[in-house]
Amino acid sequence: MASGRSWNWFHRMGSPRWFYETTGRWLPWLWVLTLALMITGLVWGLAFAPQDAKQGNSFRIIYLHVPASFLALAGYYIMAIAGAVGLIWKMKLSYMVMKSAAPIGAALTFLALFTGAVWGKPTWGTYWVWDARITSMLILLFLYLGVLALQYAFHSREAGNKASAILALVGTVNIPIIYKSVDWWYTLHQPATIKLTSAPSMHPDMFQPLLVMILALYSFYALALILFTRAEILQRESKTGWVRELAQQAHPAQSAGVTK
Amino acid sequence: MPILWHNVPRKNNQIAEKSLPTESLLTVDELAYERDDCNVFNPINLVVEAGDILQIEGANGAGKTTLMRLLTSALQQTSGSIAYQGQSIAQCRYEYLADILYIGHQSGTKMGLSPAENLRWMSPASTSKADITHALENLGLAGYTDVPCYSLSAGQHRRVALARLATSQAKIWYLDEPFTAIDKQGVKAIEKQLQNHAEQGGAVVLSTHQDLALDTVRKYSIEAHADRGALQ
Amino acid sequence: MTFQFNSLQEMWAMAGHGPYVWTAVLVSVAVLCWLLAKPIMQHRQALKSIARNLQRDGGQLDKEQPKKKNQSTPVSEDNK
Amino acid sequence: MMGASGGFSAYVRRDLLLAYRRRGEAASPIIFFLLVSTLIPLGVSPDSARLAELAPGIIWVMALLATLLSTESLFASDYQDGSLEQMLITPQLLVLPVLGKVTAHWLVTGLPLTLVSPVIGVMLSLPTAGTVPMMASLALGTACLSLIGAVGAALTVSLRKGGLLLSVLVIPLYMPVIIFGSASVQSAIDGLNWFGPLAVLGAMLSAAIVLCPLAIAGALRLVSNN
Repeated sequence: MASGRSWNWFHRMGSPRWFYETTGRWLPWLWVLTLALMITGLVWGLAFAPQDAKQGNSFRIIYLHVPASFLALAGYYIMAIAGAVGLIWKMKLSYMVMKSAAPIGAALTFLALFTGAVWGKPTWGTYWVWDARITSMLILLFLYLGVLALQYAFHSREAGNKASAILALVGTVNIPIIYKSVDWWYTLHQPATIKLTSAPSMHPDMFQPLLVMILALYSFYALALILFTRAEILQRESKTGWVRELAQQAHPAQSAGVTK
Repeated sequence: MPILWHNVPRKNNQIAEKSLPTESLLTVDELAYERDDCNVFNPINLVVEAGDILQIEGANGAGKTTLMRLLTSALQQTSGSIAYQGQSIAQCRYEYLADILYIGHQSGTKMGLSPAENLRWMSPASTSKADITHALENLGLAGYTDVPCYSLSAGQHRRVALARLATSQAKIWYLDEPFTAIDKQGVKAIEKQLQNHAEQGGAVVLSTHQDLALDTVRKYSIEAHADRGALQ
Repeated sequence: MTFQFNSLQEMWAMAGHGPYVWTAVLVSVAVLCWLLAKPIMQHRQALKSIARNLQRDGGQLDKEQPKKKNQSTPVSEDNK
Repeated sequence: MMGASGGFSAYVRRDLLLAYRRRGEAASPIIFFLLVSTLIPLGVSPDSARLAELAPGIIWVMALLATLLSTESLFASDYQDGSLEQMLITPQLLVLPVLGKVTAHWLVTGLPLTLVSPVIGVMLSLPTAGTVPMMASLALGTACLSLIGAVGAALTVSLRKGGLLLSVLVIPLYMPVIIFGSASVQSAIDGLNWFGPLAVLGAMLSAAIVLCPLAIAGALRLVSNN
């Protein structure tokens, strides 16, 4: 069949071993890229970017807050898409990716909330304000926690995977609705607060390091996702020959007794 | 969207040569099911013809219930195929489901309904009231037809579910441990029903540890897969 | 692009916003590091425990494979 | 095995009959709704001006919790007695019985809540301008809540202690409903146009009617087996 060949790459990609070996080759580069971008962005943003006219130096938190929020949201979609691929094509690997994406996304959402709160104190005079974006972030955190909790609630790994994939999909459909509703709700109540500087109107000197930090977090996300997935692959594929060989190579001392 | 939960089982070309008679009611080929990457049982091959009574045997945990649920398409197999009259049940799903009857461990009777209401619910729409009363009386539930089910004993519950056999128009009956909590007389009455069904061209697949008093029973034993032993 | 502060001390203080900015930075770095350290630890532990299991089973790696294959052929086929 | 068990209306009728047989249990969300609303004046203040200000939000939050309370049992008894298994192998699209069950659930919880809400409105001194919008938004909104909650109930049906988890899964998804529900009441009280938020609620309901049964059916098929 003609379609058979063109789907080959797809099925090969679904093989955990293929993923493990390929990403193993990428990893060193990804580490270098992530660290380089992260250090550049942080130093540039914290020390060299000009300070904001209204907010002073506290505005520098934007270099952490915005990239984290970005990835927190994008991460949910990555998780949901991985779950959908798992449900439709019954691909084991994509469930592993989904499972790995959940803690990373939850941690980044927490980070976005935390940096937002710390930024709020000097800006608004309070750590917590029911601002539209912060409220949406909080809901996103709850969505992540739901997926995580559901994942581990089942004795059967498979049931946990399928359940959290469905939940992630339902959440994906809901996220735009939630964001729009919260936005609308916020304009309805209009509390008098200082509006945060939004990215497009930023001065280029401020915006460029932000761009670097966003790229840094994307790269970081890829790195973390790959690391989590590789660990997951080892745990799940522990009965296969190639993982056993890998373990023997890594710990020859421990398995030396085998040959005796 | 429905693609999400009806996948077409993978083709298995190893057995294709075994010229399967298309008139076989049910043909199961190399059926395997994995739960959390562990095979539940050794691959299953069986053929059920009209008039067969097939008893599935196997130790506790061998996967009898899993097999029943695969056969009724409540679960999706990992590999292998199930064909109904020569056609994969994934393709003729609704046709197949209309022709089967399944009574599982939990019988599906509602506590809040009376035996008559329960049977009404589980029987074809054309079943008359007299048929329902008759079916219940046949299984020794005369006088109980209109009391709520929660006042009945476990055995009586089972009987309510098994009364479906009398009203059913299904060709294949799948009975998972049908005799649990049923007394000797009840077992006899049900065995007779199974025999009648088989003689009329139906088929019965049942799992039970009891020896049936019927002489036409074929047996098929399933074994837990080595994967699962390795786990423990 | 110029260094915005006169000294490192000044940068640390950030004109009074230092505590906020540096808390955000430290917590962020900690969380990000944790996200990288956790899978690496898991990875290591998984390899170790697999190797340990192999040793415990004493060469099961070689014995088990063919045995499994035998068992997976259909054992009981009593149709007809 | 088609028979009486097939179809949407058969499931609605059966679940209504079952709820009627267990009236006490079926009424508990309504009683909960009434009881909690007596706590509010005790906990906040009996001052009617303050109550009136909070009433739209409070009534909506309580209606949401009352619905959530009853959602857990939506598929639980069917799962335990095996009729869920039978439902999965009826020769028809699974979304029909699913939608039937959710409809019955709404008729047993959402609709009575809507009908009782004017009483609570009076108790919490909700301005009279808010009564009709409140009933309209509750009628639409609780239907959304039933549908969304059913997804959570289906996902957790095979878990022994699914109740708490269910609320973790479902409450974030409830948020748009409560925003627009209470907003329509609030706008009516403020003399603004309250059809806007109500229309959004209606749009959400129609989307939920289309999408939720698919998710519920998928969840029941894939998860309840394990």
